[in-house]
Amino acid sequence: MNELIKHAKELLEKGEVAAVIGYRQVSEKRTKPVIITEPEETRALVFNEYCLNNLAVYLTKARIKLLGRKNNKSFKLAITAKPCDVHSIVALIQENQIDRDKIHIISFNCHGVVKDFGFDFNGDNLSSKCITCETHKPLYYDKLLGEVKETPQARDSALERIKEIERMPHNERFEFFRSEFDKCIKCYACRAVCPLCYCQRCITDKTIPCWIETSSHQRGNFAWNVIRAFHLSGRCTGCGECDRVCPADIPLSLINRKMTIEANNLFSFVSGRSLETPTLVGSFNEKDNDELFM
Amino acid sequence: MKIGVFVCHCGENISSTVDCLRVADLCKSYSGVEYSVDYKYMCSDPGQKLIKEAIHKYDLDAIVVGSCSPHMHERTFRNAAVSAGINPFMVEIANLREHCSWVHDEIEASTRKAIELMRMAIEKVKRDKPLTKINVPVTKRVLVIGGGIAGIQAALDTANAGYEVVLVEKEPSIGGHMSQLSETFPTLDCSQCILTPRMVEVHQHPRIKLMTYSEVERVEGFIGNFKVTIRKKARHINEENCSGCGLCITKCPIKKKAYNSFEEDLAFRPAVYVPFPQAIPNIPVIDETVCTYYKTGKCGMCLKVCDREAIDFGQKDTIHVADVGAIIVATGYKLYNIEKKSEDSIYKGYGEYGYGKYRDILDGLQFERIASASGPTSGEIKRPSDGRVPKKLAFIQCVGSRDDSKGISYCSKICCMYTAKQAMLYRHKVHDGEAYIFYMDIRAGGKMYEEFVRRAIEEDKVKYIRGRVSRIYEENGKYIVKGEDTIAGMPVEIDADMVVLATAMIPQDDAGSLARKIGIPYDKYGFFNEAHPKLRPVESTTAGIFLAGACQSPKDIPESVSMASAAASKAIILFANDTLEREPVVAKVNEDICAGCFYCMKVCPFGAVEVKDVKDMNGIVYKEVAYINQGVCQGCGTCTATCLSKSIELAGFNNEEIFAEIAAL
Amino acid sequence: MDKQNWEPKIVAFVCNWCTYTGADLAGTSRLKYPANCKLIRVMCSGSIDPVFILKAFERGADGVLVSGCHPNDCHYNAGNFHARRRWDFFHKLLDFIGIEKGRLQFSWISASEGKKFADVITKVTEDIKAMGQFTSYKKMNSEFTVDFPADLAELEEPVLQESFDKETVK
Amino acid sequence: MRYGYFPGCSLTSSAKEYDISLRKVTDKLGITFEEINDWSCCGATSAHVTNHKLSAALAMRNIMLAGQQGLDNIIAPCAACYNRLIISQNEVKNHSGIRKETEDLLSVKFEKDLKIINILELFLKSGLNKITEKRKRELSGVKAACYYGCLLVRPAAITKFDDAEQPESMEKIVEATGAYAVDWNYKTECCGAAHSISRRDIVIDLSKKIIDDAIAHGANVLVVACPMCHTNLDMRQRAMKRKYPEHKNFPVLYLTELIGLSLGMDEKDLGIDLHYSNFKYADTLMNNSAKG
Amino acid sequence: MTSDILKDAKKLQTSFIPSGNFKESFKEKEHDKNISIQIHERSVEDEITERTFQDVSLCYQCGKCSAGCPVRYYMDIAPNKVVRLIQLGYYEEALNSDTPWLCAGCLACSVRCPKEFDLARFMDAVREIALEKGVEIKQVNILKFHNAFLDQIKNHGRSYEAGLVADYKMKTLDLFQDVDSAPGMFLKGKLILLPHNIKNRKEIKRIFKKTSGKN
Repeated sequence: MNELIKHAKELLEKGEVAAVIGYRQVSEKRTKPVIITEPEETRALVFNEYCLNNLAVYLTKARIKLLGRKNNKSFKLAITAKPCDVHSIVALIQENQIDRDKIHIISFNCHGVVKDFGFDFNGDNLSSKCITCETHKPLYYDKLLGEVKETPQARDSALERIKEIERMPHNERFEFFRSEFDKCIKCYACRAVCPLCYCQRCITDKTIPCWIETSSHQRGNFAWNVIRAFHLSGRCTGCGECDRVCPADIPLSLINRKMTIEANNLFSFVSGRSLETPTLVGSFNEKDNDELFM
Repeated sequence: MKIGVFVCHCGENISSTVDCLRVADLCKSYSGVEYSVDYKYMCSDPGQKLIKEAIHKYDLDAIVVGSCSPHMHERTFRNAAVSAGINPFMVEIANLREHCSWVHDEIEASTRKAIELMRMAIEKVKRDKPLTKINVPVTKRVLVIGGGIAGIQAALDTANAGYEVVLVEKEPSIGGHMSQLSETFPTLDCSQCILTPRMVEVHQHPRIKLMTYSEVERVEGFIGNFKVTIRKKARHINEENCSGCGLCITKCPIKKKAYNSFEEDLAFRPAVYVPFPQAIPNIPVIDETVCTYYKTGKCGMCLKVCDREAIDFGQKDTIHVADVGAIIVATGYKLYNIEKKSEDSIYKGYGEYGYGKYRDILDGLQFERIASASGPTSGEIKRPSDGRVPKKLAFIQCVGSRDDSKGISYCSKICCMYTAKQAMLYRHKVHDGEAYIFYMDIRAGGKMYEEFVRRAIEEDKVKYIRGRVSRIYEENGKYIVKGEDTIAGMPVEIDADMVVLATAMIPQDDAGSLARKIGIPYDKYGFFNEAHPKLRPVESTTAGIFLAGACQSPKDIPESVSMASAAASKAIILFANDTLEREPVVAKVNEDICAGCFYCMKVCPFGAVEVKDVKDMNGIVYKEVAYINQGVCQGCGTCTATCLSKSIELAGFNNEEIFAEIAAL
Repeated sequence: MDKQNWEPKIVAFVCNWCTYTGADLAGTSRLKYPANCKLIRVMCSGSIDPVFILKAFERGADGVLVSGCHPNDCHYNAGNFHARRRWDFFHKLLDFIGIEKGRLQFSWISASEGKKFADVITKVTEDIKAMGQFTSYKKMNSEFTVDFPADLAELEEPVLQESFDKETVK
Repeated sequence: MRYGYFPGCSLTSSAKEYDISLRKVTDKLGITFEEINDWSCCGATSAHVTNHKLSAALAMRNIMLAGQQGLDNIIAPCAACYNRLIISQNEVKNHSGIRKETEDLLSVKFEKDLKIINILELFLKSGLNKITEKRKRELSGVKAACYYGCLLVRPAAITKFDDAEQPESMEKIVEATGAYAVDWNYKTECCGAAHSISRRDIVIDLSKKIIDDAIAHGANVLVVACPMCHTNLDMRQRAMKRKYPEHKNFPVLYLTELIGLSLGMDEKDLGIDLHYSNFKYADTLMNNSAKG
Repeated sequence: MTSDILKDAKKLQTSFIPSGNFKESFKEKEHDKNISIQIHERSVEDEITERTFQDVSLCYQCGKCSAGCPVRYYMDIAPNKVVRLIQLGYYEEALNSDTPWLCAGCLACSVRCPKEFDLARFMDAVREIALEKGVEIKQVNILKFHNAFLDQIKNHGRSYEAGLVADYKMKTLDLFQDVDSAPGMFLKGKLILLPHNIKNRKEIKRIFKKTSGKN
């Protein structure tokens, strides 16, 4: 980890960046995001299997953006990002939320993280996104750290769950999701933690006209969760943060995962994998699937 | 808000299956409805008067009319509302005729549906906002793309009306396909004789800026305000110095390296050439691909002989920008090539007719050149292979046309006529020759057309055989044409000396890419789409862009000319005002909540979305938001549905109004 | 609710240039089709938001049809292409969530396809009739104090009126 | 590459020499086959003209057997067999009704399509340079009219192999042997095919036209790739002579025989002596070549 | 046959216009004449569509098929006319025609058809239907040849030419045809005298049995 600290310190000392967004250890199996502006504070920085948060979410926050602007000059921001977090950063660049030139990506050779704080790092406790992860080395970075290590093997239980749901008849499926969504308390933690939910005012906050009923009843919950999933279709990079933070344990990333699979099937597109490929939403191909239409 | 409801009987068209009285009565009970009435003919003068009086009497803010489709009378009722002092966009139409009374039999069901339709309209009108039309300035100059007969006509008409014209032609000369024709049906007058004066007129017209050997690169902007980028290809001849003496052409040592495309590859041309003697402008072009100078750096014969120093080997393409208010597209057609181009082409070619393997199998334009007095044979009908006069000629119609398997399902429309004409010309020139025409149907709709075909049969003894030809092959210098006379029910084999294929008219190769450049839709073949097949045949769906001639569908000369004049008059109508009124159905961004993802910019088909910087008190940009140019926006609303934060609303169809309609179900 | 007399409630979101005009043509050709479907006119199929569909279901619709111009025929050049991508997705999502394909149908109907319009409406209506009421969605509506009428036939019109005033449109 | 081999009935009897020469030539070129175990007749014309279900089932039985043998392609040297196999497979693939019936009939599920390869594709694929390299005999005097017949290239939408009207692949092979391929008109005209026995009159007329056109375009040998065509063009020449007395014996070779000759093989080894027209190929053709 | 249609032209007009349904009037005609062909509920046209997966109305009678047909000169009705007869409901005439039986299946028509109508496949269906309906086949030798050929496959799994020729000659009693080639065949050792039986003949028999049933 000395390398990370050294690098971050150097960046701040040379004034190349205004701040470093990173992780610090809070207990043995728990880390927290930290935003460092002073070189000496960099000693707190860590990177390990407990760095769960997708720090890309901070990049779009106004408070953080302000850090990049001092005395009417703009500075870079450095961010420590797992290879999967880099996908989110790529998506944000493509959606014009951040400038590639204005961020300094410190990334790592990653071999997976735990599914939640407090667990031991092994195959059983591997975060579900790491099971199918194909980018153990980041696709874009300015500094690459860490050594290459084997990722533990684990069963792709999420995919099995999707398959299982797909086997249910429609009414059962509906009932399943209705009861799952019914648990929603509209805390919007999923929205807060999602790096791609950067809208200043979310669709659900728009009340004239009212797009999604905000009170926490079945119908409103259903609409919210469907539209949340739809808005992320073809954009979600699969970081799985929404799932982790949901206090009601709604299987949000299951739907996201399903839509990612569909995006790949229908349009051979996975979000956040390339800066050059046009985004799925906002582009089209004359030869897109036309089967749906009579 | 006070709403007036008017239910029209449309004679009995609506009232026969919808109980109009009940509808009107019920509407009275809805909140906000101040006045509700039914009447026999709302669109009639008394009907409109009724509306106007009701607006005054009950002090109405908005009206709902239950009548025919808004595409029919929305404008009528809006005008009535305006004359009574209501904003025209406070009028909603419920389509009780086309969508209800005419399509349902049962009175109860259709009355119920009518009530619901009315309720939806009432709920919508409650949320309607007064809108004002948008005014945009108009640049009174027109761009004509294509210098064939359609383009020439359109340019002349607009210029004669007093407006400036930029005429862009990709070939070195204007004139198009018409200049290649020998004689024209049904009058048999010489094509060039009637065309050349027009070409000269274009050249000399003070208001027409002629740009030959040029292509449109880019079109930006919108109706009244297009900005066009044109690439003028290097001729390697200084146009100002050149006097058109033609000495360079005669002295050019490269005589037989390039086919003459004007002669449909039946002859050669030098490396420096004008396409044909009457070319406008009469300025040659040096073909870099064959010229020795560009290969070896030597020769320069033309340079030596030109005493006006017009030869400029170093000339480069130049880019010109023009501001125009309207565009007339007249890019014309090309002929189907029976040679197979590639596996993935939709045009499969005719292997059974010998793929251009045999030199005496010609297409329609090649025969025109052979029959033309200025053509490679000086008008004598001769076989390209050996120069013999063919004594037996077979014409085959519908080659490519009406053939799903070869890529074209449509009828090319003109082939029946020009084949009859060509057979006639042949019989006039070769008195002892026999002419056979294989056809499927004769489509001779037009003034004097049927008579013309009959003349070919009755006076010139052209033999018409109904049946498609299956194969052509060579045997002892003759071409065996295997057909079936489907009327006699007998197989037919003709040993022709020459075969002329009436190949289909297809769009130019670059029609699709041009359409994308200027932003107009085209059909699956590549013909440009008109705004309405019947009522707006010369307008494209993009405002301010008009169509003329065969780029829209196969056409003969009179049709192309009349379409060109129609397109010109559309442009002139546009220029009659200094500013342009546009429907205010445009999208608008709420800048406060726009997140600046610019998905709207990606989906906008018209490039109406711009980036706008939002600055803080210190004048520092703190966020970028989308801004929609009201002049460019066409009001499709694709951005509104794409916008994730719902920061865009489409005036006239905003989300609140649509939600109200859904809620009224 | 009387099962025997139940008639499905269907909403169609159609574009102004093709499908709406195609529907007009069906009218002028006097083609007959069931009266269950009500059209909501928008400018382009590209401007139809998925939330509209959910709203329709929330308002008791048993089925929804979305229809626009054929690919390459769009009045706005490309609106329907964007729409197609959107619906490909949304339809997959709804299917996964448990809403059958027949509940939300799609078609391309040009201005000249009056016959096709009548056929599509007939087919959609028959499909929805075969599937029956969309009870699973309507059940979610039942939490409300004002039970929004699912069936027009049940009500006298004034009641309907009343319910409208209470359930203000948001 | 592992090739499955479906000889077809003709190659075991009336077109023995085709089988013999094919095996000899491929052996020399290093192509090996695996014959489909217990193959049965493809159904030929007789099945599909009278009963389509039977036709599909008979053809698919062989494709099924090849699949069970672990093959992913089948070489069918007989043009008629090739056509039957490829059309049946296409039909079964595209029409679920027929697929279901045929699957039930053969109690099997068709999952993977096999690539059906005709004789021309085989040589084009295995590399023409191999033939050129191993050429031993001078054939420059051979002016071959390549006769495809109807079933080798049709329908092009399904065979996806050469142009249906102006095919050129056989010419390429013939030119690789050092022989000259003439351009002529009857490349894909029908010889009468299955009417060989039942309507001999038709076959004689049609075949005569084909031979005449070849002669008219300067050919001195017809090259075919179909046993049925060969039967009609070769065996029927005697009857042809009876009807058209001016007819002269004209040599008709299988493509494989021509390749065999160019590779320096003996006429007898290639089974050329089994032809009916009793033509002295080596004498006429080779001597021509020697003379230049 | 062709001239029959021309003769019937007047009848065609009168029967077509008032009833508005040509097939209906044809049914009546069939009934009156009390002929052997039964018009079932499904018309021959429907049957053909079902078997060939293509609609007969696709054909616009350009005659390109007939123009390129190698056996056109031996046919009684042009191939395109057979389609025409089916289009108009003259099923009897179509099924009785020689043309489908003379079709050599060379596919020249199918690959050249401007409407992508597979005429060869259509002819197959017409033959199948004619056989199923028990129409008397005039090109009897051709049918007998096919039957003889199929018998060989049925019994042996492969065609066996000595047996085929013998069987065919028995069936046609045309003993002297091919005298010039058969001895040659024997001499060259090409006509094998014993059938080559495949192992799984049971399966072949089963295929024949299962597919022989009427649709």
